[in-house]
Amino acid sequence: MLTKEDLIIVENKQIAKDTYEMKLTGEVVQFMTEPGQFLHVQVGDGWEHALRRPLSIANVERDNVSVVYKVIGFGTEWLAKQPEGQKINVLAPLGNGFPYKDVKNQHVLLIGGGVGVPPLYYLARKLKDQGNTITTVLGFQSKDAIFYEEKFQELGHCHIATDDGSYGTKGFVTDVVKQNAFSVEKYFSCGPTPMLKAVIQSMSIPGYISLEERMGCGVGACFACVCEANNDIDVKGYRKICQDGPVFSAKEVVLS
Amino acid sequence: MLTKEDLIIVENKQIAKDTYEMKLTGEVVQFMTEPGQFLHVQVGDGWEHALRRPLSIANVERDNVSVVYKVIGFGTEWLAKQPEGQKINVLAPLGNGFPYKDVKNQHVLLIGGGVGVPPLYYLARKLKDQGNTITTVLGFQSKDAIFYEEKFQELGHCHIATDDGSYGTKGFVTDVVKQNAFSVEKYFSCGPTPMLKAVIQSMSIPGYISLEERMGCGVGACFACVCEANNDIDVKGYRKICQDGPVFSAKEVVLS
Amino acid sequence: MNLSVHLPGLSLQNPILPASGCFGFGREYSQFYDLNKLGAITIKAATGETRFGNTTPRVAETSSGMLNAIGLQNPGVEKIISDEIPFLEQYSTPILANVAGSTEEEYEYVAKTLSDSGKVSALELNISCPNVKEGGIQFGTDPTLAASLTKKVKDISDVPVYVKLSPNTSDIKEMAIAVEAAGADGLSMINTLVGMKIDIGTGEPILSNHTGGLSGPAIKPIAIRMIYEVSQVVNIPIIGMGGVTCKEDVLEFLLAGASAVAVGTANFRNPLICPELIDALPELLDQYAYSSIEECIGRSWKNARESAPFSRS
Amino acid sequence: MNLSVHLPGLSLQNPILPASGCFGFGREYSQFYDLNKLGAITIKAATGETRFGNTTPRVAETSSGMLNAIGLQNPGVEKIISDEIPFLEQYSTPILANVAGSTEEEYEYVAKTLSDSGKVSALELNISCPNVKEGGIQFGTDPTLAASLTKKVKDISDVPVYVKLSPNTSDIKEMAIAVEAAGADGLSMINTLVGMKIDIGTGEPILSNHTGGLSGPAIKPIAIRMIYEVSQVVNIPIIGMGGVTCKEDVLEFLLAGASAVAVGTANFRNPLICPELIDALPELLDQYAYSSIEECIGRSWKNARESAPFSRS
Ligand SMILES: Cc1cc2nc3c(=O)[nH]c(=O)nc-3n(C[C@H](O)[C@H](O)[C@H](O)COP(=O)(O)OP(=O)(O)OC[C@H]3O[C@@H](n4cnc5c(N)ncnc54)[C@H](O)[C@@H]3O)c2cc1C
Ligand SMILES: Cc1cc2nc3c(=O)[nH]c(=O)nc-3n(C[C@H](O)[C@H](O)[C@H](O)COP(=O)(O)OP(=O)(O)OC[C@H]3O[C@@H](n4cnc5c(N)ncnc54)[C@H](O)[C@@H]3O)c2cc1C
Ligand SMILES: Cc1cc2nc3c(=O)[nH]c(=O)nc-3n(C[C@H](O)[C@H](O)[C@H](O)COP(=O)(O)O)c2cc1C
Ligand SMILES: Cc1cc2nc3c(=O)[nH]c(=O)nc-3n(C[C@H](O)[C@H](O)[C@H](O)COP(=O)(O)O)c2cc1C
Ligand code: FES
Ligand code: FES
Repeated sequence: MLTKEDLIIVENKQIAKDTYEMKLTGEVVQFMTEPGQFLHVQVGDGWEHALRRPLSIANVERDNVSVVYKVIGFGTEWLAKQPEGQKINVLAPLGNGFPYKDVKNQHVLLIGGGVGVPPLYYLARKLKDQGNTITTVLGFQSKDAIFYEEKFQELGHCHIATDDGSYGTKGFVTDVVKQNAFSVEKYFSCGPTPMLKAVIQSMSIPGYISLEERMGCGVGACFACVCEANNDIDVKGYRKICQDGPVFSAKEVVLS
Repeated sequence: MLTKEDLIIVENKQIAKDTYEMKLTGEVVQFMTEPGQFLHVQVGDGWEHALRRPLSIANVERDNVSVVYKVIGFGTEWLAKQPEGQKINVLAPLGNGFPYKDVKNQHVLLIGGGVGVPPLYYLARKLKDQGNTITTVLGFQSKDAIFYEEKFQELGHCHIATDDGSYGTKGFVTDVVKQNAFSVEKYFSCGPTPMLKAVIQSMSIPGYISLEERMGCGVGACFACVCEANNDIDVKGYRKICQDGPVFSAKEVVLS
Repeated sequence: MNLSVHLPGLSLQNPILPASGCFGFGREYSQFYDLNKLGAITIKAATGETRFGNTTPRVAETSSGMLNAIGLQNPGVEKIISDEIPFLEQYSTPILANVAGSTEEEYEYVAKTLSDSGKVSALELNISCPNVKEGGIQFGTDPTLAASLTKKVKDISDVPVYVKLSPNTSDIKEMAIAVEAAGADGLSMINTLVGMKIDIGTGEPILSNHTGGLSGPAIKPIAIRMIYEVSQVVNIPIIGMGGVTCKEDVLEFLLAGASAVAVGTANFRNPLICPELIDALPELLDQYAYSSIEECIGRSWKNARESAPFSRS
Repeated sequence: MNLSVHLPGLSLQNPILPASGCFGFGREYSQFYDLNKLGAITIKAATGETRFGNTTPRVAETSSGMLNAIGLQNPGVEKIISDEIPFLEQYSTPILANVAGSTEEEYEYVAKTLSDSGKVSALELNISCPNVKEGGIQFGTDPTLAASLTKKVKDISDVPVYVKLSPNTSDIKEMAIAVEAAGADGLSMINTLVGMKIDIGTGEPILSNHTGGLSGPAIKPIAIRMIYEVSQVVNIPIIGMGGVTCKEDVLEFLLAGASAVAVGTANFRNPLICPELIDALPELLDQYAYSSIEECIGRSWKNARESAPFSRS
């Protein structure tokens, strides 16, 4: 089902500071059933920008897939400028998503930071459909960077932390987690590596994390995007984030 | 008056096989008074295509400059795709044009081949304004490549030659010139180098030719676009086509 | 149109193959198309033992190119033979196995193990990897070392040996002549040029290895020049690579003097690039009035031999 | 923000200068802006006698770059001093004069004539031109020849001498160390990489010289890597160049280890690039919390000296 396809932009709008939501439509969208999977997006014309950009699936509704991206450099700037109707070439769906299928009627915690938030939304919807109770903790730099708060509210409790205290709890997502002592059975997390490290340390229940790394191929062929595997459970020594991940059990990998 | 400016596309349409006419408007157009001068046109986004493309001024009417270009490679293909309203960055006006100012009330011959035809049109208009009688001989590969015939007809006699005989005289512009023994006092020519060579050989009256060469800077700084000077008249040894030309007296340069 | 090319050990139905390190061991891209389409498959470098490679980040983007510092991560030659190559045996496509090492002994061991396995059609001696501290590039910039290594590997290998040359040298002709004299059956060129990108935010190199190998269209003019020079001074065939992204590039490499053309970085952007190039070649050759691949090879200098600035003598 | 940089013979009000061969002798670009804006001006290579250079075509476009094979066309050192430099004397901008030749004697003659003229602030010894049959690149790939030439030119020159290094070498550190030991006051790097482009229509190289020098953004990663390596093993300043097109590039070159930054190819696309970069620098430095040019120089390795893979010892 790995496909290379020109998707068509249905909507592309700013939803927070430097942050855009793009809705795309095309044949391959029907196969985007796994939250945590990603699209590998071609940016620019010609070959000046040779590498694709990985972006997580934030939601799927009917024939539309949403991605939420923060403008960082050339590729995301270029994306932000593309008009409705424009074609965007993607490889999709890539990687292995969050293992949500067996999670039913539980209380789960979703912990997201910045542009790690998007994949958790699609996950939250899937988990909700399976009768789970959902609590979400989202961290942003400041109030103007916040997005998707209401969307998460609709699915359960949503706590917000901001680095500067301009909204919600001042501090990190882990501060919120500590203060609230949620009685949850499982957690799912996505965000910057320092956040993931702190999350893993602070949690004693089973959890799944989604990792980021600079990528070449996005499909497992180039060995660009590896991370260290936990040697206690596996001697293979590494995982490819694009192919074996981006989602891993918190115990499976060692963050550096 | 050398300017770098974003001109705006007013019109961009196909006028013959692989051949387009683009009208552009902007401040610098008012300084484009010399037929034979050219624009150095930036193509593509980003830096994948680092060099500008030289295109001759084909006409100036009010605030609009026209260029006529044949689709050859990336740059001209890109130009052909640009929509009305799009900005095109140019350096202009570059080079020295045809010395027409002192040509008054004479009978002059214009000889053009392929995309060497465009600059002759603006020249023809200027010469006509000064009371000259104009005869034009234009060479094209075949009937479907012909453009601007009526426009030249409006200014005087216009003879057409096609390589394959699909229109007008079968053969080269020099064949037309030989067959007609025009009684002219001066000639102006632009076209592929082999044509220019044949033209120079067949003419005994004073003439001016416009040359082409691959360019870097377009302004005389890089020495990319030189041609050999006729050593009988100058020991400097070379001319820069972008800066000293592209128009030269037929006696001034040696074509290779 | 007959696209076949016959090289030592490699009977190619067409001149297109993926370049080493850009195609894993074939599994991933087999999800996109039938690998039987390819002229051959070059697999990721094998070393004697498992290697974990460099720490990440391992790639960075540059203008019309990319840097990589994978550092020869691979499961080791034995696991490659037991776990990876069997997957490729379902295809009839010849396998070109990339051989790396830190010492002559390691190269010899890897080469012998691969050759003895009977599962690969030819070896590609990687003496040009810029991303490892030992081996790799030293062998690739010293003609004497390169020749000695080539000879040793030839001695223990039953399959033909292609030597993959480094462009990070002032005279690649000298290297080519040295390894030809030492018995190389063919050449692969070019590997990546050593480059760096600095993150102006952190002030430090993006790659954790600091430097990495530059590949992609940016290096194509260098590859074409080197193949043009080398093909005129050796009598062994060249597998050309470096920045191929379109059918015109393939023809340019053939005209320069390559007998087959490998595609690296472009796979990442377009996983279907190899079959697309193969499908496009017949019409392209036709358009330029070539009736076989053979006819194109080295045409740029065969036409104008007298004026060629390089010659063996 | 103080943008000034003080290098041997060159007191620069800002670190931006055009690169040799891409700015003629200044006249053309003076039509676009006041040359007093520039940190310095590097003029086109001078040789002993008038040179006509190579036949055309002399340039070709490549991905994110271009090839040139001008072949050192210039009116000769005497005419340059009598006809070209006087134009530049109306500006207070220091002149860096690029010196070329086929023989040691020619280099010495040109250097002495320029130095004696009293009209140039420093010399840039071009031992790296890939586009001429004699001189140029041989001196640039052999450390012994390069050192000997540097010494001779130093002996007869009253102004500081910068040596312009070629990237077409396997170990540019060795070259840099050799010319430093021979007395060079500074380095310029990098010159162009040798490349080629073939016209698939005619089947022949586009440049009439066949090969040409590759410049532009394509080569930037190589330039950055070489400056990063060399700046750690020499104690003389580096004028960095190779593919600069934007203010971020300027900062990247400084961080890599350059003390000033020259702009070549980008002038052709944007004649106003130099003043635009100069105007943009203060805000950029501010944004990244640098308070002077000095602070940026070599920051990429000064931060992390211990882990730097290259060091003199
Ligand atoms: C599996 C995965 C999912 C992601 N999902 C999202 C998402 O949903 N929303 C979002 O905003 N961002 C996401 N990212 C990060 C996103 O890929 C980068 O922000 C983006 O590639 C930056 O591209 P650029 O051209 O704007 O920046 P540039 O800095 O110009 O990019 C240059 C190169 O570096 C790479 N790069 C730069 N930053 C990163 C990064 N943080 N991670 C990986 N590669 C990087 C680019 O892909 C490109 O190859 C994800 C990353 C991964 C690995
Ligand atoms: C002074 C002058 C005036 C010109 N006027 C016209 C005109 O009015 N109409 C028109 O159709 N063409 C004109 N040309 C030719 C035109 O510049 C080329 O056809 C055009 O540059 C091709 O660009 P491309 O990107 O489509 O082709 P590509 O082959 O992709 O171009 C690659 C590089 O080669 C250069 N190049 C390729 N062919 C030529 C050529 N014949 N002359 C110069 N450079 C070339 C390009 O500028 C570019 O740098 C003129 C050339 C010159 C020198
Ligand atoms: C991510 C990556 C990994 C590579 N690994 C290897 C390798 O293991 N062995 C090898 O000989 N070359 C390796 N190469 C070099 C390529 O095989 C090829 O020579 C080079 O990339 C130039 O071709 P390209 O521009 O088409 O990518 C690698 C290149 C890349 C980009
Ligand atoms: C057209 C052209 C002519 C050049 N002429 C010279 C020269 O005469 N002397 C010299 O030392 N370098 C010369 N160079 C090299 C440049 O000075 C510079 O080192 C190189 O182009 C890399 O910088 P860039 O990528 O910014 O162009 C020339 C480069 C170009 C493109
Ligand atoms: S990006 Fe190539 S293996 Fe993950
Ligand atoms: S194009 Fe640079 S001198 Fe003419």
